[in-house]
Amino acid sequence: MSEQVAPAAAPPALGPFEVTAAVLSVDQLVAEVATPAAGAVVTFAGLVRDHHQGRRVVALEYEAYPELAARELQALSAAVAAKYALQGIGIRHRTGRLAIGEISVVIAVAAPHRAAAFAACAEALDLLKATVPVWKKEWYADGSSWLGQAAG
Amino acid sequence: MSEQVAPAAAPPALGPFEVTAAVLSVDQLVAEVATPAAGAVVTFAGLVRDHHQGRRVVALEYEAYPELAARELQALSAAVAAKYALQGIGIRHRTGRLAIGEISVVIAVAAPHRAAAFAACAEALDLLKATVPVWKKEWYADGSSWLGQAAG
Amino acid sequence: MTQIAGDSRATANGPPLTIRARFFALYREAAGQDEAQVPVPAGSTVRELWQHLLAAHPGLERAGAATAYTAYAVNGTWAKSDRVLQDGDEVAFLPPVSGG
Amino acid sequence: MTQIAGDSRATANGPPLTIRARFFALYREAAGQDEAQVPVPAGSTVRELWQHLLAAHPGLERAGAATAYTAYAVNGTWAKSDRVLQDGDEVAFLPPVSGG
Repeated sequence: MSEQVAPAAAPPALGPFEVTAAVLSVDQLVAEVATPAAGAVVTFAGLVRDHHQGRRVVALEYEAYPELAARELQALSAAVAAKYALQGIGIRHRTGRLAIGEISVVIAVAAPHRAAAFAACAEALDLLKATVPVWKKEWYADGSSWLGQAAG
Repeated sequence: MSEQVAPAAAPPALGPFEVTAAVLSVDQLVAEVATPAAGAVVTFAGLVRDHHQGRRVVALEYEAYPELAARELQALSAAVAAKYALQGIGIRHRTGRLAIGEISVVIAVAAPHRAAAFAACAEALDLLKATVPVWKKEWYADGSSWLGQAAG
Repeated sequence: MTQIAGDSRATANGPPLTIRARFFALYREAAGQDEAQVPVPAGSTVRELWQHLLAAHPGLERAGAATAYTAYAVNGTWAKSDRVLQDGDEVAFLPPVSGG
Repeated sequence: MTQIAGDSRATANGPPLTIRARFFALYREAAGQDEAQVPVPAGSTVRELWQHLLAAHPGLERAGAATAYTAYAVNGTWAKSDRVLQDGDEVAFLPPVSGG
């Protein structure tokens, strides 16, 4: 007889949650959130685009309140992990000046099955954009602008 | 005045679509599908799980009909790219014997915005599982079994 | 690749054809080989070739009977079971897929 | 870090407090500094400190007026504007976030 194993019921592995000036790797985060019981890892990578609202962008600059940002990433991830019964979730957000095509943020979500992994990753990203104290400045050929500050 | 740019309307970059015995890298595929206009890349990585339907799995073996598999990956990706106005999509599927935790398949989808990227990646995965000629054999401590063959 | 005993009767349709049959995964193991050169009567369909192979290989018949369906490809493209074969065709027999 | 001219009047509530104010992104550039030590009267709230800083820094007032809202954190945790400050508190002023 083969060995019978119970469905995985371990608490989710939370983390890493980091704000960092280092170049981001999707593979690294996938490896960090994966567990032997995980069958699906969905990731989101935000890339620096060369345009925004019709204007050409030459670089992006990200600034964070690092202590609070890491805590917020942890809090939103714990909520998402509980809602979707995840096996792992990790998020890294880059800071500093980034060139076109560089990765600004990576979210990786591990789950036994794919539907939960997709839904959880999308929800974590929505929460990140709404709540985590990180700011983006667009650099143009002739100036720059912080985003998120428009009144009303 | 800053330079005004029109919204990206280039046809999607299709590919790579490969069936390979080589170890898969998410970062590599992200870089291959990204374009300067892409703001979001969603990926799916399938991992070898240590259990299935209550039985402990020690390894997975994948076999493909490589010529037809690559063509099917291309066809389903072209359909998904058109439906979601993607900027890029690529898929690699591994073959051979894989250990627990190894990546069996990677799908990467690039889009201007995140909602399309998530939906397209999930749909590409569903199509892959339904149509692409790849087969999975589970290895247990005491035997093995091809999946997908159960009658009605 | 081995020669499989085929149905080599000449028919009114012309001389027998030689088909390259390919087996994958479960069917490969059941057939004990990944491909075979099979002579079939001119005018044969994919379905007739498959029935012939099942009759010739009890292991393949057991495996085929245990699957929900078998899909076919001729020369690397999906084909229906009523596809009429041409000499030199490559016909692949595909158990239900399970990639991902 | 520089000293910002504060409201150092002693009040019935006790001696003035020294608060570490931190500015980020748009506010950091508008204030011309990323943090400042600010003396405030005992019993002051986060909102009163922010109003004081806006009045003291026209650039910050322009930036603050241009935002949809300002969020506050005290000692690294989100705080409401009516939070009463303690001596030595670190108060961060956060423009609308735009990460991702």
